Amino acid sequence: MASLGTEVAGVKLRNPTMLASGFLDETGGSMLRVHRAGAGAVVTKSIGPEPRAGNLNPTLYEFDVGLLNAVGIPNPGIAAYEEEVTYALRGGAAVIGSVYGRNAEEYAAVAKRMASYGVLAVELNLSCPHAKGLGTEIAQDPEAVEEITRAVKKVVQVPVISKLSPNVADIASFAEAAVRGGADAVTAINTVKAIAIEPELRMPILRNVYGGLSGPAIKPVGLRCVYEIYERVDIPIVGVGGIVTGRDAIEYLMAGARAVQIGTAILDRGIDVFAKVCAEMEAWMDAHGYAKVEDLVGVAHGA
Amino acid sequence: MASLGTEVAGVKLRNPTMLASGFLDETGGSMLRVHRAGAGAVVTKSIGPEPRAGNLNPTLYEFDVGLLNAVGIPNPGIAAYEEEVTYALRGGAAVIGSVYGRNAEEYAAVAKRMASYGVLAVELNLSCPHAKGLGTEIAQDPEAVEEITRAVKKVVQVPVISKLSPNVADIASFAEAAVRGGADAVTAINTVKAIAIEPELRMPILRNVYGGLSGPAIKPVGLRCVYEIYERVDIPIVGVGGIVTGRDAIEYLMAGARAVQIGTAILDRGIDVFAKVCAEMEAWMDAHGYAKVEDLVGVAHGA
Amino acid sequence: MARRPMHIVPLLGILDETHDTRTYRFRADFTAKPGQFVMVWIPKHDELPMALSYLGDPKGVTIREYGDATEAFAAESVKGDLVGIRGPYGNAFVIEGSRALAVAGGVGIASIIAAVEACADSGIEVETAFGARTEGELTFLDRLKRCGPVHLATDDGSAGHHGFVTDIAANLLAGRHFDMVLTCGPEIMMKKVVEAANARGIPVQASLERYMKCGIGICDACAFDEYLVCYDGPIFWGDVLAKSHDFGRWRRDISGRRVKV
Amino acid sequence: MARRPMHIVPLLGILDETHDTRTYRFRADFTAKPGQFVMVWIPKHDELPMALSYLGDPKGVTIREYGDATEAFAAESVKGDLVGIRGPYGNAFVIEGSRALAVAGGVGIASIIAAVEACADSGIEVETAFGARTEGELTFLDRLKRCGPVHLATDDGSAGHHGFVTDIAANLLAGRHFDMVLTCGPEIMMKKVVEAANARGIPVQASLERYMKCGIGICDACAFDEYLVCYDGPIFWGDVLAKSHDFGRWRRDISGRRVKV
Ligand SMILES: Cc1cc2nc3c(=O)[nH]c(=O)nc-3n(C[C@H](O)[C@H](O)[C@H](O)COP(=O)(O)OP(=O)(O)OC[C@H]3O[C@@H](n4cnc5c(N)ncnc54)[C@H](O)[C@@H]3O)c2cc1C
Ligand SMILES: Cc1cc2nc3c(=O)[nH]c(=O)nc-3n(C[C@H](O)[C@H](O)[C@H](O)COP(=O)(O)OP(=O)(O)OC[C@H]3O[C@@H](n4cnc5c(N)ncnc54)[C@H](O)[C@@H]3O)c2cc1C
Ligand SMILES: Cc1cc2nc3c(=O)[nH]c(=O)nc-3n(C[C@H](O)[C@H](O)[C@H](O)COP(=O)(O)O)c2cc1C
Ligand SMILES: Cc1cc2nc3c(=O)[nH]c(=O)nc-3n(C[C@H](O)[C@H](O)[C@H](O)COP(=O)(O)O)c2cc1C
Ligand code: FES
Ligand code: FES
Repeated sequence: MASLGTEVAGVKLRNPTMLASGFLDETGGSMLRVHRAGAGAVVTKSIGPEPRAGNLNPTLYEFDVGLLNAVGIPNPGIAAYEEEVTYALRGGAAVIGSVYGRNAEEYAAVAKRMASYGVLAVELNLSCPHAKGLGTEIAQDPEAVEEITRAVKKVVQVPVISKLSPNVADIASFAEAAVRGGADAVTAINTVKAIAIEPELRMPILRNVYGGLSGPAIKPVGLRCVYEIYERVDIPIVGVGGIVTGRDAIEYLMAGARAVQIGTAILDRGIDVFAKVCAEMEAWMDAHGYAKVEDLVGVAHGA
Repeated sequence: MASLGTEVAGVKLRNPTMLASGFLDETGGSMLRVHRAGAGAVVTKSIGPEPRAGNLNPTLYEFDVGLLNAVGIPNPGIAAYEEEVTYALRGGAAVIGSVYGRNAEEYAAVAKRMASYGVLAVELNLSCPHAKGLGTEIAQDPEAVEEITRAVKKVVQVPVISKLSPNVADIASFAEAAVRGGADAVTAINTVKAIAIEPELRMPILRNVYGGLSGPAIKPVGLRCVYEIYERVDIPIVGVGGIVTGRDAIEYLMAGARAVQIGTAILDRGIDVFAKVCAEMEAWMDAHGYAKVEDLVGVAHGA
Repeated sequence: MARRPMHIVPLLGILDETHDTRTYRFRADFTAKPGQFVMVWIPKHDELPMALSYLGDPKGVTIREYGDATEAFAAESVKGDLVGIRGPYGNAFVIEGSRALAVAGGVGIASIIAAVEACADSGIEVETAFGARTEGELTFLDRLKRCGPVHLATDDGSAGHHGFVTDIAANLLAGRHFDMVLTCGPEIMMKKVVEAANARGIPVQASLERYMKCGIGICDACAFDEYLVCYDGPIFWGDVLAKSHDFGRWRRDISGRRVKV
Repeated sequence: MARRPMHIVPLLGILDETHDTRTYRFRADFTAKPGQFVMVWIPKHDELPMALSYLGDPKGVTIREYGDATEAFAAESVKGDLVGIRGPYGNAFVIEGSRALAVAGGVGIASIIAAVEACADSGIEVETAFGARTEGELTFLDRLKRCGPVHLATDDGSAGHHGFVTDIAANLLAGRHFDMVLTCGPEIMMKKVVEAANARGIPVQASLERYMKCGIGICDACAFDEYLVCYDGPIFWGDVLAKSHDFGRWRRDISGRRVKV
């Protein structure tokens, strides 16, 4: 039987599937539920210094090929969020805390507080394409990525994972910036900037006009980003974008990821998508003679 | 009955659907066939100064959500291509000549010769993400876009359309660069950089590893690019990316395009996708009280 | 992906139910069960979860002017206007037993009316206890009366019992044997109804309301204990609610903060 | 999108047919008709169009060492190796009439063998004229003979008629009445066969080869007149070929330039 255990920057995971930030992770109860459904770790909703309402509805639209969203990072703020993290941790969940801010100081302050709640690692959401005045600029400036990562590294002991945007010309150069800033790992990718238009109503569907595309449509893009980053940096990569099946997860590992995150697939496969993906990975690894996750990481680069 | 006639930078089109560059346009015979199948115009394969073999197979992979390709711009070179253009023009096709080069001089030389064959306009492929040493760098440098557009404008009389890549942080700034260079219109988008991995074989499927994603997966991205560009420049926009139905085309028009291009949808709907899309547009416009294409252009920006 | 399409539909008719509540009818090609809801996109304003008050053809939602979006909708919308409808989402009232009591408060009637009709259609004897602030807010009375006895309560005594609908419900439960209770209305009201039914060992189903963004179980906006109201609910059974930490006590505001119900 | 999946399959067996031609068997879950082709991905080398020489289970392709990819494949591949197969693509030989003549040259037999068997299976009397450079290159003789008379030709006279298969074909067509001709082989050969059949007014189908990239009718690599060999072909009727500008004259090289066949 293949073993699914993996490790990302020193964080040991029972399996390589994590809940992606922004899905069922605004509350401790839901995070615990996802943990029980089999996720190797749960990444929290991205939390900022203050409570944030996010955008007005419509904030979501389902395409055949994926999901468009512009929820706008609603979150209760880092202070109120303590009880959610604590609830999930007490229940036994492996929690990674996702944070954002307007600048390096805010990132550092929120990350520090998040770390103090006992999370295993912090993930820096450097990449939200739809929250005005937040991620967009940061995601598109390698120096900001470096500076923020460095500022956070200074104030937390747990590993720091920089999450990158695909809405740039060369994502690997952002991974390099994260490495310079001291990141212990990178996560790729966040959503791809997109819109939907309703012809009958002659208007964009999202209240925010612009949103981020996730789900199957972006899998080939996410895979490409992980593959590119793996060629350029040596720190571990967490792959995310359109993973629905165990086979998708294995493709990400072969492209260079040591763990994966799953979000949109919850829609199609339910909350136990984590257990399902793990079972599929295990079966595939057994059938193809892979004993452990590490044996898959980056092997597509061999050819 | 709604009228489908439209005009892009002075080029009159019987309908707003064009064949996208790279599909059934390496030979005059095929271009004529697409013309007969109803396309308002056919854009040629991107033609360079010399013959080019392109990449070795596999150069194509079909996903559920779209098509991945890295054909690598095979083309017979501008000299040999004369007979193809001539054949299509003699048959009555409205031909737009797509060209590429290694630098501004090459673009200008090829475009000049292409124009001399009698094409209605030239489209500059500034954006191929998979041909090594070609589009990638050009597509990601606004100054190169400006310079190339300017160099071509100097030597041709027909309208010049700059085709842009979505693999950048801010596509509208590239449209602005094209405007500075004197472009008469812009086309958006080319394919989105992506890969596919075959787990059984532990390797990327494309021989070139990296390819470009087209088809339904990229429609929300292409729509977004057209919408963004429309907010920032005043020249006409040709929309392309994942258009399969008349409704898709109408969404692009509402986002700001004056015409659209169709490529990958040929796979699902056959070569007469052009006539089908036109019929669907007409029916929709009739049902919703739009008399002409112009009445749709950009209306999603009203809200 | 399993796509649940957005239906863009014209409003076929708008009916004033009370001074601040209207029913909007539309046609959309899906079938829904009593208690299920849809997300209603009011273009330029908001997208809100609404119970289906009419399940047949045409379908309908009954909306109370409550805040910015619903007020604007009431003020601006006319017959023929387009709205976006996606759904149906969530679970449904389980229609079973032989004698059911429906307890509704205010616009909660919109969620429960289809269930009352479904009871009557399945041969279940059904009585309704319905409370509102004042007589003018009691709506759907014809539809209710066609299904079985209706007991009214108003805060101001302008119709029926002068007082809370929970008083009537308690009396009815004490007076005769019901084997199913359905309820929808203000959460405090539902809490009392659930406690009363639980105390007598009668199965009870309550339809909850929470702020929603996605409606499809991914965004966590509607979290309730370890449940999601949009996905596991909106209807929860009495035994679950009895053990609930949040029911009648806590909801989440738009930023996800825990606040008093 | 209508997805035609890529099948990754192990080679079940590799059989030497001649000194430079091998048959590779594999299982893949699709059904194909005589004359259809698949795109065979030879990992690390190339992806090439190949006729299905076995349509049943297991399927098979018969590949001649021709250039870099096919030579490397022959040299390196062993039983159990994985290849990628997508298809089947293109049209098929129309199996009809009562007396058919199949004319094959070299590895063209790989495309026609299944058609000959299909004729025999449908009760059509079928004869085959088959030519190659030398005796050792004549393959599938058992399968052919099981279907009907087989007439051989070799360039060096090592077996059958010493000379071209087109000579035999001409004789056969002159000697008795056929109502269908099928052909696959070098284009110059096919041109003669098509002309001979056209001259006698016998319907004739020829399977063409062109350089292919996509195999699915979008890239224009396989353009032929205003047709696409991968999409409209690979099999074309004699009347189309008679009017063709390209047949027997022009093909496209890998960059799309028109070059002599
Ligand atoms: C499953 C379900 C069914 C519902 N059915 C009906 C119905 O049939 N008829 C009816 O009138 N109302 C119904 N509601 C309530 C309705 O969705 C809105 O909450 C209410 O109409 C708010 O209107 P507003 O946006 O104008 O108010 P706002 O100005 O936005 O806010 C007023 C208050 O309403 C609440 N609210 C706002 N938006 C939402 C939201 N998306 N979800 C939940 N609460 C929100 C907030 O707590 C806010 O404080 C239902 C809610 C749910 C969850
Ligand atoms: C519909 C169809 C069915 C075919 N069936 C068979 C078959 O059953 N058995 C068989 O041995 N061969 C078949 N071929 C030919 C085969 O696809 C290759 O052309 C040939 O094997 C080239 O091998 P190579 O890559 O080793 O040669 P290369 O070194 O690549 O080139 C040698 C020559 O082969 C031609 N060629 C190369 N690649 C292709 C390609 N993708 N498509 C067409 N021509 C190409 C070129 O003209 C080139 O000059 C078929 C071709 C087609 C179009
Ligand atoms: C509704 C929604 C909310 C999201 N919120 C966040 C967030 O707060 N922080 C973040 O880093 N990513 C967020 N994301 C991006 C996801 O974490 C993930 O990168 C993306 O959805 C791609 O993965 P998927 O295809 O598996 O969904 C969100 C995505 C969606 C669809
Ligand atoms: C096989 C293939 C070849 C292409 N070749 C070119 C090309 O030569 N020049 C170019 O500008 N775009 C090329 N493109 C991009 C298309 O013109 C178009 O921008 C893209 O496919 C998106 O449109 P679609 O989704 O309708 O296919 C190619 C695309 C494909 C799939
Ligand atoms: S509204 Fe998003 S999870 Fe319920
Ligand atoms: S091989 Fe691409 S069109 Fe035929």
